[in-house]
Formats: sequence, structure tokens, C-alpha cells
Amino acid sequence: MNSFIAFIMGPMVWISVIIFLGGLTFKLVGILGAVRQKEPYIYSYMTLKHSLRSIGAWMIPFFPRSARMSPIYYGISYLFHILLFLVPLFLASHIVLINEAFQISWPALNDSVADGLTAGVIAALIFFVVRRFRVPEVNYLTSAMDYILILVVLLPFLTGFLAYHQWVAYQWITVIHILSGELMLIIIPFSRFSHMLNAPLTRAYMGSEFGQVRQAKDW
Amino acid sequence: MKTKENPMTDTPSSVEKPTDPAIESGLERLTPDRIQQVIQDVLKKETGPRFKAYVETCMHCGLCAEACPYFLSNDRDPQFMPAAKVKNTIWEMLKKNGNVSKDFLRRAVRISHLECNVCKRCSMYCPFGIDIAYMMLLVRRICHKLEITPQYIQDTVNSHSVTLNQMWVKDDEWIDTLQWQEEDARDEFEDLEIPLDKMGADIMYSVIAPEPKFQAGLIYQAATMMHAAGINWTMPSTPGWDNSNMAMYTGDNEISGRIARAFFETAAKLRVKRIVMGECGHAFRSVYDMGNRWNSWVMPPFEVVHALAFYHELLTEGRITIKEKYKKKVTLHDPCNVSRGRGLHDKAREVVNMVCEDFVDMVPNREHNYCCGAGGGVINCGPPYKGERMVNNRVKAEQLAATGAEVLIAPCHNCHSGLEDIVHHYDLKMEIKFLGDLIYETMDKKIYTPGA
Amino acid sequence: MSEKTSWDWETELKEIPFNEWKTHFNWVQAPQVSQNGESIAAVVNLDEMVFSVCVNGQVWEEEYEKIWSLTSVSDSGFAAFVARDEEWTLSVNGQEWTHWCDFIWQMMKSLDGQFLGAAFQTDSEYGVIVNDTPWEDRYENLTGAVMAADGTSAAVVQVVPMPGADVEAFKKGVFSVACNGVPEDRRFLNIWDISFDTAGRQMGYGVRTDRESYGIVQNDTLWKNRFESVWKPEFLDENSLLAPVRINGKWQLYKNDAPFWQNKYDQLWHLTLSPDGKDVAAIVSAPYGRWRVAVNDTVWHVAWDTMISDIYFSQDGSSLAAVYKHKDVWDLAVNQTPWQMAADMVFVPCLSQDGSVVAVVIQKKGQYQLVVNKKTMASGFSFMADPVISADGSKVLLKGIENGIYKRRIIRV
Amino acid sequence: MKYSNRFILFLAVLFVAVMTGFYCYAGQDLERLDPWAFESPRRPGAVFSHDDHIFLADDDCSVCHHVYEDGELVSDESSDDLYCSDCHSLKPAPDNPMPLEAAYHNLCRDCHFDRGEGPVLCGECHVKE
Repeated sequence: MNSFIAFIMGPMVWISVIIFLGGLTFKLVGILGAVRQKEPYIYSYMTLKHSLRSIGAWMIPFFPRSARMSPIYYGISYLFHILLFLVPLFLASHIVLINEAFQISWPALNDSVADGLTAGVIAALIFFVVRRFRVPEVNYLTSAMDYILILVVLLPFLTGFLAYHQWVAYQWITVIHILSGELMLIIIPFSRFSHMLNAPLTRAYMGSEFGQVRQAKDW
Repeated sequence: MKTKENPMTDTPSSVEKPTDPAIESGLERLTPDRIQQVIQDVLKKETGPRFKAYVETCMHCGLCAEACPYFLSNDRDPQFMPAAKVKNTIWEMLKKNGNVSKDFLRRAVRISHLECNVCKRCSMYCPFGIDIAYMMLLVRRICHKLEITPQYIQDTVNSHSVTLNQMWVKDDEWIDTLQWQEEDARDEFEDLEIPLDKMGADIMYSVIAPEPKFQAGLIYQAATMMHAAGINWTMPSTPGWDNSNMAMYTGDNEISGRIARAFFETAAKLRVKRIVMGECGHAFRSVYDMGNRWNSWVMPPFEVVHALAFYHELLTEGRITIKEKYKKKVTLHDPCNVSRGRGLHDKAREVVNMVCEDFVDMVPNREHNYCCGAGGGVINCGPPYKGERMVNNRVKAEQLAATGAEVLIAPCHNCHSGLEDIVHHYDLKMEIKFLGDLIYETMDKKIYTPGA
Repeated sequence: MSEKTSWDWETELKEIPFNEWKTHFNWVQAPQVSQNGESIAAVVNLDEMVFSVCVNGQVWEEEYEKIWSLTSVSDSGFAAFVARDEEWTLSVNGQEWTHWCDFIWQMMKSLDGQFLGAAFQTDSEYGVIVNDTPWEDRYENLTGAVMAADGTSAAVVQVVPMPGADVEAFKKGVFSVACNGVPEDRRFLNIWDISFDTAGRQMGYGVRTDRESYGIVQNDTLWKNRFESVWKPEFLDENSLLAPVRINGKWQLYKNDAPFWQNKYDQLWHLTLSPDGKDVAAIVSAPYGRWRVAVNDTVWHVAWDTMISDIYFSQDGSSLAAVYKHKDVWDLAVNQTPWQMAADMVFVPCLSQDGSVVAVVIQKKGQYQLVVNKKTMASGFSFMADPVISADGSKVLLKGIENGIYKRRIIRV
Repeated sequence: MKYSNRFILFLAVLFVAVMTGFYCYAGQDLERLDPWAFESPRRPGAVFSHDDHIFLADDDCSVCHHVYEDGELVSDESSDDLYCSDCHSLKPAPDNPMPLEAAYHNLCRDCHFDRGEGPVLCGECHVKE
């Protein structure tokens, strides 16, 4: 068992990070290359100024009208996305591991705060699931994959939460925690999670079209 | 508000869906092989990373729903939300690799041509800025290639392809109409001219074919303004005078490009410096955004000044002065293609305030205004679909009613016609006017002298 | 133009007071100048619904309800469409044609001025009239009329009736080309851009055979290849027809149904042949949005971002001039060299026989200037017609209005 | 409704996972290291039996109580008369590149990995009190 754990805590981390970063890089290069080849005109309409203007406008909480019209969903989504990065990156246990591997560290969240935020992420995911059922227009669009994707995010957070509290079969929960975290990293480039790369691009393009060509706002 | 007589409670099911002979005979001719081949061809050859990114990026969050007047007007029926329209058309085509049934296509034609105005409002509600209008136009492109485009709009495209104008206006009818308007306008200014083919003029004035066909008075008004403002202008006598472009909306990009080329090359041949166009939205989109691109013009080779911006220029430069402001309470409809499409909404408001005493805004407004429900080629699909158009735009009627205005300014032809139908159907007791109508009515009819 | 030798190239200045006309008439429309510059003409209003044409201060004898399309024809004459009692005809130097119709438009003239033609409509039937001889057959619709140097005329005509909004009938093809009024057998959905060869015997044109297939017809024969779109074809010689065609979203030049140029462009149009038939030039976009001139499939190294409106060869084919717009200003480039005039407008350039002299009228801040080989020769004019260069290339004829006076000036290069 | 089955399944999985956790939980008194040298330890002291480890090390104290000089391990010398914190300060210092926390983690965990036995995951040592 220890050698298995050694593998998932060692090489497997490398593998998943490489797939995650490499996959996204490969994807980005692929998109940019394909645009050059198939839709080169797109570059004619992109400007840095309007790309950033649009991305910026959509980052300001409740600034776009769309956000103000669905404040609960938008607010929860907004926090969810922040926590999605914040909690794992500033979790003491993760920082300890990184520090031991690379001798770099940064301030960690207080454990009970982190615990609460993790519960928040889990709650947000449950909210997403409930929303997919309860709101007819969202339900209409929902496919099985949407739930699978939620599950993929839920798993590392839920197991992390359980592992911290050591309520259940600790070893197994932690192994699942590590594996599901790695799984999430690995599938990001190959699933709609790749919106972490695509969304800024589509936003930048639309922002440029609206800002540069149409001289209008897109929020 | 719940009685049967009240049109506000119409639902889509209460409106009879017409059968369109062009769609039906088109479907009849299709074979499964042909369907699959056309869809695969379009998806493979004519789409790229942009479409792929849109499909891969949509998280099915449903925020676009709130953007769509069809969704809001149909009691939030999910199938009218923008993403659902994509799901029920191009996603399915993609998923099934083009292997879709005729019934599916019949529905796809309707969704893309009659249940979406390609107004792009939804791309302002999608956090990722996904361009759903683009995907609806892609569906229309497929329908065009499968030859199942609705009859009436196809006929206008046929007209474009033959005459380079939208309404089968013949070359002589066009010139004759201009000369007739010129003659009439001489009652007001005895030396008024509509200069035809005047080389080197500052401005080429262009209109859409429905003006000479049905609303020649608008040309009269424009000529009066040009003359009073002392503009060195001209109108072309040759095809290329019509800036409208329905081919852009049926996905007949080749004809669309041909129309835009003729338009700009007419301006080039006449050696004019700028092009001013009448109060039309889709025509602006055609020459400012779409037709030019097909021809490899990144941006239009001539500055294209929409009437709204031109009025603004005439009034702020004092070339036209308002004698007495318009008294009635007015409201302003922001057409998608010049507000969301060109950011002219603020100039429009300034013009309205210069011309009218009592202006009340609609809510929402500017880029967020609700679509007229007629644009994007929807009204051009013809009278058979008028009934459902009324139902599909109830939210607009509610928005109009809430202003309490007596006069509705609609500075776009499609909006104008669509809103006229809405106002009648919902019995809103509003007069609908072009901005030019009001300027013509209130302006001082004297000739501008520089420095005076 | 051999006539040019008979023109007066000696008198340095001739003047005609033009603005003075405004005191004689209610109003004077935009002036037209004859080719040899000896006369200036304008449509003038004499009374309510009474118009005539004033040439060098002399008014045509006849008066009309309406006059339009005043055009210079031959060396010193003018033609215009004129209406009386709601009937139209063409008047050449005040001489009306004998045939009158319900409407007449699209003035066509042969280079030597021997032939004048127009499209006409009578009783909602359409045809073409050349030198006062109308087609015998009339059609319910007619577009894109053209006339060859020898007076042969052709147009796209509707040969099958089609009820309103009948998209099924349209699909079958209701249009054909009529040459001298006689229609060809084959019908198409669309026909555009009829080209004649220099002799006026052969015709080439673009067609649409079904909703998404385009082709080229060369002397009654439809090319076998189908394309996504086509632009106006041109005859290289009587046996070779060139046409820009669109394949997989890119444009390529074809000759006689086979690739002629190898390169594919984002745009390729305005096919222009050198008069000796040796060189083929076109306006191309390569890559997207970068406009260049291509000569024999080789692009100029200079590219512009807005538009190239037209290109012109000198008679001997040695020089090629392009009128273009870049970053909001107009300019002229000759043999890849931009003149950098930053003009508000550049009109049609005139190239000397040997290509060594290029003269062009430009507009800057509302004033007209004459520029010859990059040098401004005259400015401050309120109007200028396109210049002419003498046959030996030593002199340029300026035709313009300065301080209200029309001036015909000879400028030595 | 089309998705309700899937939803119920989802909730069921969640429920079983959480309940199993509670069921399995049982408190125990364990022999632990005393984390007195840490100013404010985030975790309870690691579960550790000194006797067991002396046995496993064949009475060779220097396996754990090692001596480093100039970054080199001095063989056959033991530092069993010192506290770990005597050499390993809390923060890395010029004379000590290995902070106390990492010293513990590396020493214990690496050995457990090398031997293929013993706890390696955080909560296996830092068992909740």
C-alpha cells in the first residue's frame, strides 16, 4: 500500500500536473494555430484593450446586467470559482507537502476557516445540482455529463473534507482524495472544464467585436 | 389580463403553425445522404476553432435565457431560450454527424429563421460571450444549402441575386422614383436636386429597396434634409444603391458578399468620400459587419454613416435647425444592429432630445433593449408567420406600454414594421415614426449657409 | 485615341465663364466637360419643369420636362436622356433619337464614340437600343446591359414568366442572355457580368446553375467545373476566357475551365489586361484584409489595408497604376511606388502611351488638384475633369473650374 | 421528470458516504509525540511508540538521532542526548536548512515509504484527538 501511495503522491502528481498544464498549453496552441489556419480574420478584430476591458467587466462582481438578473446563482458561482482555486492552494496540508518537495511556501489558511470554505464549495456544488433540477430552463439543457462534471469537482472536496475530519476509513478516503484531485486536473483539458482556457478567449473575442468593431458594451 | 380576448395571454400553441411551401418541397427533395453530406460539409469546411470553442465551452448554465425576448414572451418556455435553440439544432447535427431526420430539419428551419432574430442580445448575457447568433446563422447556412429556406425570405434573396436589390425593383423604377420624389420636393425647395451619379460628391446616400417600393416619402424627406443642410451628395442610378441584404440572413453568403461588393464599388466608382444610409439596421450590419468581411474588407472601405449619426452631425453642426420642438411624449427603440451593433444609442438620445420636448426611455434600453422581434430576417419570412411573431414578442409590447409614450421612434425599417404590428396587435395606441419623420416635421426649412 | 492628335495642344489657356451661367438660369446642375476639353455643359433649369442643356453658354434648342445622365460623347459632344410629355429618348448634341420610350437609362458609349446605347422600357417591356435602333424582342425584365466596341449589345433577360415569390419557378432558371435582342437557349438562376472580346463576337459571363453552384459560360458553352462563386470574366484573346473563381473559400484565376494562376487569394477581382494582351493584373487580398495588386500571379510587395478601387495599364503595358485607400486616405501607386499624396479622393488616372507619364486629379480639403508624376501641377480648383495626356506624352490637358471660370489648360511635362 | 432518478442516486451515494464516516469513527487513547517545541501546532502530536521504533532500528539510535556536520551525515555517531529542536529550528536558518516540521515528516515518512510499512498519510500519524 505504501508504494501505491508513494506513487500517487509522487509520480502521479507530476503526471497529472503535466497533463493538466501540457494539455491546456497544447489546446491553446492548437486553438491559436487553427484560428490562423481556418479563421485568420478573427485576429483582425481582436484588440488587447477591448479583450481586457470585457474580461475585466465580467470579473467585477454583479457588474454585468446578466449577473444582476440572477444574483444568487451568479454570486454563488462567483464565490465557488474563487474558492475552487483558493482553498486547495492555501490549504496548510497542501502547502506543507509543496514546501517539503520544493522548499517554497506561502501563508496558509486557518484550518477551521479552510474547513468552512470547503463546506462552502460542497454546498455550492449541491446548489448547482439542485438548480439543474429545479430551474426549468437549466434542466432543459442539462445532460448526464453535467452531473458527472459536478461529481468530478465534488469528489476531491468532499473527500478532503472527510479526510480532514478523519471520520471515515481515513486511508481510503485520503487515497480517493488524492486520486480524484489528480483526475480533475487530468480531465480539465479534455472536458468542458477547459472553459478555464476557452472562456477568456471567447470573452476576449466577443469583447473585441463589441468594443472595437461595434463600439458598444458587452456586459 | 387573463381573458381569451387579451392577446397578452396568447401562447405559442394557440397560434397555428403555417406550412411553408418552400420548406416542404425542399424537404421532399432531400435524401438522408444529401442531408448528411451538406451538414458535414458545412461543419467541416466552414467552421473552425471558434465554433468548436463555443460548443466546448457552454456550461449549460442557462443565463442566456433571461436575454431572449422569445423566452420571456413565451412564459419562460425553455425551448425558446438561446442555448436550447442551439441544443435543438447545431448540437444535435454535430452529435449525430449530420444524420438527422426531415422532421428535425423542419424544426431547425423554424428555430433558426423564426424563433431567433440573431440580435446578439444573448451573447451579452452569457458569461463567456458565446455568439449564439453566429450559430443560428450557421444553421441557416445549412438550411440554405439544403434549399429549405422559408419562401418569402428566399424570394427576397432571389431578388437580390438578380437585381441586387431586395424587392425586385427594376433599374428604371428606381430612377423614376427618385426623379418623382425630386419633382415633389421642389414644392418646398424649388431648386432641390437628387443628384444622380454625381462624381466626386462628398456623400453617397443609400437606402433599402422598400423605400422606393413603398415608402418613397422617406427619400423625399432625406432629399429635403440634404438640400437644406447644403450637402454635396449623390445617389447612384445603378444597382448597388440598395444597402439591404437578406442573403446575409439566409446564409447565402455568396450572394450576400456580391451585394456588399456592388454597394461599396458603386461608392468607389462615384468617388464619394462617405456613405450615408437611411434608418435601417440590418443593412448597416450587412455593410459594416458582415458583407464586407466576406469580401475580405476587414472594415468597410468607406465610412458608413447611419442616419442616426448623420442626423446628430447635421444638428450639432447647425446645418439643420429645429424650428419648434416636437410636443408629444416620445420613446425610443434601440435597434440591435445600430446600438448593440454600433453603439449609436447615446447619439440617438441626444438627437431625440434636440428634436423632442418630452422623451421617456424604455426599460431596458441601449445595448440591452429588447429586440423588435422582426429583425434578423424574421419579418421577411412573410405574412404566414405574423401571428406567432406577435406572440413571440409580448415582452416588447409590455415594455412599450410601460413607457406611456404617445409616439414610438423606431429608427430602423425592420423594427419599424415589426413594432407597427406589435402596436396594432396589442392595441397600444402609439404612433410609430422614424427619427427622420420628426426631424422633417420640426426642422426649419431654410438652406444652411456656412458661418451664418 | 487617334483623335487626340487633332486636338488643340498648342493654345495654353482657353477660358469659359461657368459660374456666370447661374445668373441666366434658375439653377445649373453639375458640369460635364467634353473629352477634348473644348466645351463644358450642364443641365440648366429654365422654368418649372423646363430644362435644357447649356454648352459653352449656348442652350440646346429643345426644352424638356426632365434631363439626366448628361455625358460627354465623342471628342466634343454631349448626350443626355431627355423627357417630353412623359416620354423619353436620348439626345445627342440636342438631336433627339426618333424612338421614344417610357424610360431610358444606362448610357453606354463605345470608346471611339461611334456607338451610343442604353437600356429602355416601354409598356413594361424591356430592351436595349443602340444608335437609335431598338431590339426587336422585348422582355419582362432586363439587367446588366453591355455594349461591345462594334455596337453589339447584350443583356440578361427574363425569358420565362415568374409569378411573385415563386421560388420553385426561380429554381428552374428563368434568365438568359440576349445578344442584339436574341436570347440564347440556356437558362440559369442568375447571370452576371457579360464580357465581350475585343471584336465583340464572343461572350463570356458568370452564372449560377443551382443555389450554391456557380459557373462560367464561354461562347454558349458552360464550363464543366462548378465553383462557390465567380466574378466577371475577361477575354485574354478570342479563344481564352479568364475568370476569378472561388474554391474552398479562396479565389483563383481560371482560364478556359482550368487553373491559370496557381496562387489562391482571399479575394481576386478587377481582372485587367494589358492592351497588348501580354499581362494580366488583378486586385487581390493576400492575406485577409491586405490589398495588393497581382500581375501574372505575382503580388506587389506593397499592401494596403482598406481598398484598391481600380487599376489601369498604360497602352504599352509597361506601367500599371492603382488607386487605393490606406488608413483613411486615398493615394495612387504606379509600378509599386506609392505617391503618398494623402488625398481625400483620387480620380481616374491617365497614363501616357509609353507609361512614363501619369496624370491624375485628386481632391484635398474640398479642392481639386492635378498631379503629374507625383508633382502637383495645379491646385485650388473647385472642379476638375479627368486629365488627358497628349499622344507623345509631352503635354497634359487640364480641364477644370477655377474661381468660377472653366479653364482648358495645356501643361508641359 | 427525466433526471429525478439520477438525482436520487446522487443523494444516496452522498448519504452512504457520510454515514459510513460516522459509523467508523471511534476514539482511542494513543501514544503520541509531544509537540511542545512547536509554538502553535496545527495538528495533534503524531502517534508514535518509541519502544517499537527502538526495536525496529535494532537498538541503533543513530537511525533517527543522526548527526550532520557540514551537510554530511556522520556515520556511527548518535545524537540521542539532544532534542530534535536543538538542531532543527522552526524556520530554516544558515546552520540548519531543515526546519523542524520537515525534519519530522521526512524522517518518518521517507523511512515508512522505504520500508514499505508504517503510516505515510497526514492523518495516519496526526490522528484526531
